[in-house]
Amino acid sequence: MSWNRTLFALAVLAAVLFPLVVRDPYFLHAAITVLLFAFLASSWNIIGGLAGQHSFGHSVFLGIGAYVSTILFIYWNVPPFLGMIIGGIIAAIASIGIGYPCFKLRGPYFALSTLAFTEIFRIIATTTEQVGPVDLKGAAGILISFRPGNSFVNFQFAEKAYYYYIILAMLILILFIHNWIEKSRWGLYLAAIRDNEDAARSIGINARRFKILALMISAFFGAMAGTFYAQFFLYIEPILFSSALSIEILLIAIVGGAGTLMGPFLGSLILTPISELTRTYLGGTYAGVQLIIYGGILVAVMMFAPQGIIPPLAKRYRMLFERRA
Amino acid sequence: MRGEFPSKILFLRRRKMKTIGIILLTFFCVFYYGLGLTYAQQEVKVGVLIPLSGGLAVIGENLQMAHDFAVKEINEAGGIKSLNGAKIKLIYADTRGDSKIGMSEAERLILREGVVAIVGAFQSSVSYTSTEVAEKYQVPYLVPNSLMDAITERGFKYTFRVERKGSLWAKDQIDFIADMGKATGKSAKTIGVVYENTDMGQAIAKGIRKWAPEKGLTIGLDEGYPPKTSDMTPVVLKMKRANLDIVILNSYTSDAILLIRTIADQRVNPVAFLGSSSGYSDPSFIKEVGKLAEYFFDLTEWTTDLKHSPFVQQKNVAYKKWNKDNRDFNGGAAFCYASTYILYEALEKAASYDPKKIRDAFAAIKITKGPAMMIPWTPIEFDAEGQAKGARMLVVQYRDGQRKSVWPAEISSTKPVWPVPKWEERK
Amino acid sequence: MAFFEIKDLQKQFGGLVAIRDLNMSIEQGEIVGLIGPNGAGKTTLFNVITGVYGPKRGQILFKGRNLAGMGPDKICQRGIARTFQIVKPFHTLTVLDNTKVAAFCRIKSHEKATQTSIGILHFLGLEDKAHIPAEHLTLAQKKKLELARALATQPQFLLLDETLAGLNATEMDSMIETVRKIREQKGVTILAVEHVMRAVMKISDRVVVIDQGHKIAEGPPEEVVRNPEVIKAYLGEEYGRP
Amino acid sequence: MIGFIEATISGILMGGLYGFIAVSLSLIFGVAKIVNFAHGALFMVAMFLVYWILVLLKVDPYLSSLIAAGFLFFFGYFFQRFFIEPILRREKETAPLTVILLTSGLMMIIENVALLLFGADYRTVKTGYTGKVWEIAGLFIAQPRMIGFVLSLILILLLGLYLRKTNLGRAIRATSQDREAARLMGIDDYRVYKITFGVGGIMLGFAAAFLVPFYFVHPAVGELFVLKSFVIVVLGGLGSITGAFLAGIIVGIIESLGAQFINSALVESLIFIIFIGCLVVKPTGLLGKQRE
Repeated sequence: MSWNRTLFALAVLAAVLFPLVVRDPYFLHAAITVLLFAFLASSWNIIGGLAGQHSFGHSVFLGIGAYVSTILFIYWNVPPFLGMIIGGIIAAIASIGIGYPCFKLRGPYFALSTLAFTEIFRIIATTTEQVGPVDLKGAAGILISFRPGNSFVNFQFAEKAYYYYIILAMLILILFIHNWIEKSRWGLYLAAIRDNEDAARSIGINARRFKILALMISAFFGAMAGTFYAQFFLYIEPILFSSALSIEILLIAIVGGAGTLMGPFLGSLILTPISELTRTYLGGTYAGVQLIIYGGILVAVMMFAPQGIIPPLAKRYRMLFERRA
Repeated sequence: MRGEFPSKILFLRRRKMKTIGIILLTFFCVFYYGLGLTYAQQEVKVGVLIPLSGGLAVIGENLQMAHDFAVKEINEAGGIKSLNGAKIKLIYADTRGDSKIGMSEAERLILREGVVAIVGAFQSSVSYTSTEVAEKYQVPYLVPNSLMDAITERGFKYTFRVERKGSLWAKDQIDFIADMGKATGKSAKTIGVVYENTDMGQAIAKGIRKWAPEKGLTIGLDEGYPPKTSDMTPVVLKMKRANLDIVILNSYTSDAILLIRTIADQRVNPVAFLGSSSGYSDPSFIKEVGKLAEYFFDLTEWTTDLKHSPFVQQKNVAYKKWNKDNRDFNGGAAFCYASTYILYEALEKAASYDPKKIRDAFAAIKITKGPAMMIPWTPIEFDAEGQAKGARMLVVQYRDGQRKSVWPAEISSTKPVWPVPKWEERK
Repeated sequence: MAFFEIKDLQKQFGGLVAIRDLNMSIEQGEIVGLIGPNGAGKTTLFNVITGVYGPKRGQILFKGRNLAGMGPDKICQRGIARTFQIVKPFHTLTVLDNTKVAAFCRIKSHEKATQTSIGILHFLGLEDKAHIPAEHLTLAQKKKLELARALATQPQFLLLDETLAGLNATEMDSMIETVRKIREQKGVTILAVEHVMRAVMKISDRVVVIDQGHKIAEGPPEEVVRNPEVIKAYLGEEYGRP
Repeated sequence: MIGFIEATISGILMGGLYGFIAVSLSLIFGVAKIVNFAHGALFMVAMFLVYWILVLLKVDPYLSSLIAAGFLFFFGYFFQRFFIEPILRREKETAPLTVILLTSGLMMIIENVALLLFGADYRTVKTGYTGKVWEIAGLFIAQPRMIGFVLSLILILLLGLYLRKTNLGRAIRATSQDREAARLMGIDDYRVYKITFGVGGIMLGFAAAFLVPFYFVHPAVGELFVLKSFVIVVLGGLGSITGAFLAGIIVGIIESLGAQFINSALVESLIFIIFIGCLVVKPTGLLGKQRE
């Protein structure tokens, strides 16, 4: 146990030191993207991994978070950190509305229904240009004008290091929450539901309630990521709701190892740079090559390590990675 | 801080500095000649953001060719004189048509590649965001063809746009319709706007809603259809039922092809169809729909048969000879070509690798001659917002598969056919 | 008032009637065997009793309370537990956790739940398997785990769905032994669907025979097997396997 | 009124083709419980095949549809054999997600390989009947659409017959209803899956050929139909051929009328809303049978 703790501590330490060692903003930018997607995948992991409900609709929460905090910030100068919480709460409420019908369904039906939800949100975001005083700008998307300097009130920083540490903190937070849930009583409930819902209900577990609870938490953090995204890229658009993004998120978690604590992080560490680098070095000349590579990895993992790349590692570092201690 | 140092240390420092200075000076003297040489080979790195993969790859590649052609010409003509003939080197970055990627790529160009200026990024949404990055790092950003008004309405110091603002495109379309009415006596009452529901389409539609009433035109149909629509018949039938005098269309290539074919199938016969560039100016559009495009009007920034400048024909011929699948310039490409020359003029003027100086050169530029004159207005200069003054759009009509300029009359080659013949009457 | 009672129960799937005007009642502490040919509706009946499906009409009275329309979790909390014919362990969880998560049905604290679980595993002779993932168990062990999980919810009424099917002779005998012990030591009332006649005769005080969702006979095992109705229903099906 | 009729007719015509495109998806989904995200990519492959045969060999699409169908049979067969079957064999109860991600990975690969090979140009063909229309009482019906619709209808009836009358067809239906039982009856379920995928491929091949004459060909063309196909499959009921066809027509009509009387941008979402509603209210779809 302690061995794994130290390992974890070392990893965190390395992450904390990274910006001090690597001064190049481009790498820092890449690192932030990696952490952001690790965080997103980790938030998906709570519903998708712990509860085993493979949602294809996570981008909906990302989108809600981004739009809510941004609109609050632009029109009423609400500090994005506050907007982040509000967005999270709204996303959590929305997730009840999504979860209620979708959780009636299982397997492919569940996947497809959540997919349909992302499409609906995307279309609505694209078509609505004006809501009361708020101009959603339709497909054009909303740009948050850049305010110079480093300000936590505006959640805008000239130095990327700030963003880096914020998202790092968020990631560590969600990892602790994941771990706590997993060890808690209802973590065990979720695992039971994941393994066999009928059996779970037959021993008195109210599956629907716990699934929705998990989805709400998942949605809350997904929305937080949305706010971070908005403040980092200073631009949001309906694409945020796209099913493609949902799939990308779930891909990272699955490739890393759904349900495992560090899976999403590892997945992001592998996949995010690949898509970044291949785009940078192949993108121009060989259109689409990066997607071929991406698809290749996906196929390989599904065929040879469908549980993701963590479980094989898990044999060695049990306590840190294992699904259940 | 300095003041706190004991004078002794300060003194030492001073001396140290002096010695270093002397050493440097000698080095400089010794290698001056050598330096001079290396200087001559030096390059001016300029970043180009365009979509090279994804749905817009076709358009992207087309623009890329235009840039390459201009740079080839400039470098063969001895590069930038004011920088001892430094050559322009374009570094392409693929935006995949994604505004997020556009931003990170812009950042990469500036920080990794160390470009002194950026040109791009075709799609408004991408230009909109990547200009933000350039502004942040204070690198001049020249936008040849993106129409979203906001791009030059954010008080940016480093963004310059050659293209006409999107909302004014619609104004030009409306003016054209009104003028044709006067000229032919066949004036239109109700117009319809059918557009792909993306930033560009929505911008055009917004403009039409704004300007149509001023010319006494009523909007009979205002229909945005979703991207990736698999069947255009529903939209076309709606168009047909609204029996409009003028149909204004805005689509990317795939939709444009489907739309025209369906319109022909359904025998929709208004006085005229008027496109809004993009899909309707894409070479593969005319290649694929062929005869169906005949008599189709299209708003465009440019065409090969403009009369205002000799460069138009002569450069297009040269370009056609040069590029592999001997293509003509289309509007987008021509603007990219001209923009490369505007960039060149700015670099000459700035006589420096410093982005800030180059930015000032852009702001002060006033071009009245040279290949930049491909652009159908003079002089080329930018207002305080960085928007090109005097920018305006033209209208072409497809005639025997050629895009013939028909409006404004003074610089156009051809008399328009208005109203266009009914589908039934075409052979 | 009967401990458990079913009153003219009806269940349909689309067109076909799975259970037709079924009536039966069970006294506290009984072990009742429920038999019938394939597709007689035994498992369906279980699923209706445990709330997997709502009945079309009729009542399911448990200690005078009507369970019809309740969800499986509610019914379990009321004190009815079940096993599944096709075993459904939580395969990624250890045997202990499988039992523990069931124990949470009544006990909220981790420690107590663990103790109870270990007790139950011991009772069923699974204690040495406690820390291995359920997916690594043999079928016999999985069947026992089904029992363990059901018992962990501390039921008063236990429904066993073909707990003996697929076991070899020795495994079967030990399982029969276990079922008896459950009644003796824990005072749990049991309704057991069984296919294996021999087993049914051994464990049950009373046997209910259903065919095409309808009760055709009821009574002590040895009488029932001589009942012509039953024989007719079973015609073609050979007696006591294995 | 005339507009209403017009819209309905065009909706039916295009909807029929949507349905026909979805049929193979429905078969595979219904029989093997496989969610095939590469559906659109396979469709694209078939379209390019037809396109090149026409361009290079000057063979009419309706003729080359036979070739496309044959090719897609083997494509589907080996697609199942080499990519999906290993997963089905490995996992006791098939995890839908694994297959979904696998197929979407394959989709990425196929589409972008096509992009490398053929470039991003939009290609169209010119046949004797492209742009030809029949005029009936002031209504214009594009000939290739009508032909496509009729042929699809015929093929669907044939497929129905095949599934009812032939042994293999019966085996397919048996497997789709109860895999275990079918296995007990001595049916090699994996072979059935491969065949099913192949048969699906045949239908897809035909569908592609029927679309080419009035559509465009592009590496990403499949994406226009994938989601819609899933909606149709679920609305129609898993594995229900006629169901898929009807659902296709319904979707077509919704699209067409929706565009007429609401707004085409919102209709898209309307379809998805109906989709979710249907899933929740009657997961078995229009003609799907409820099972225990």
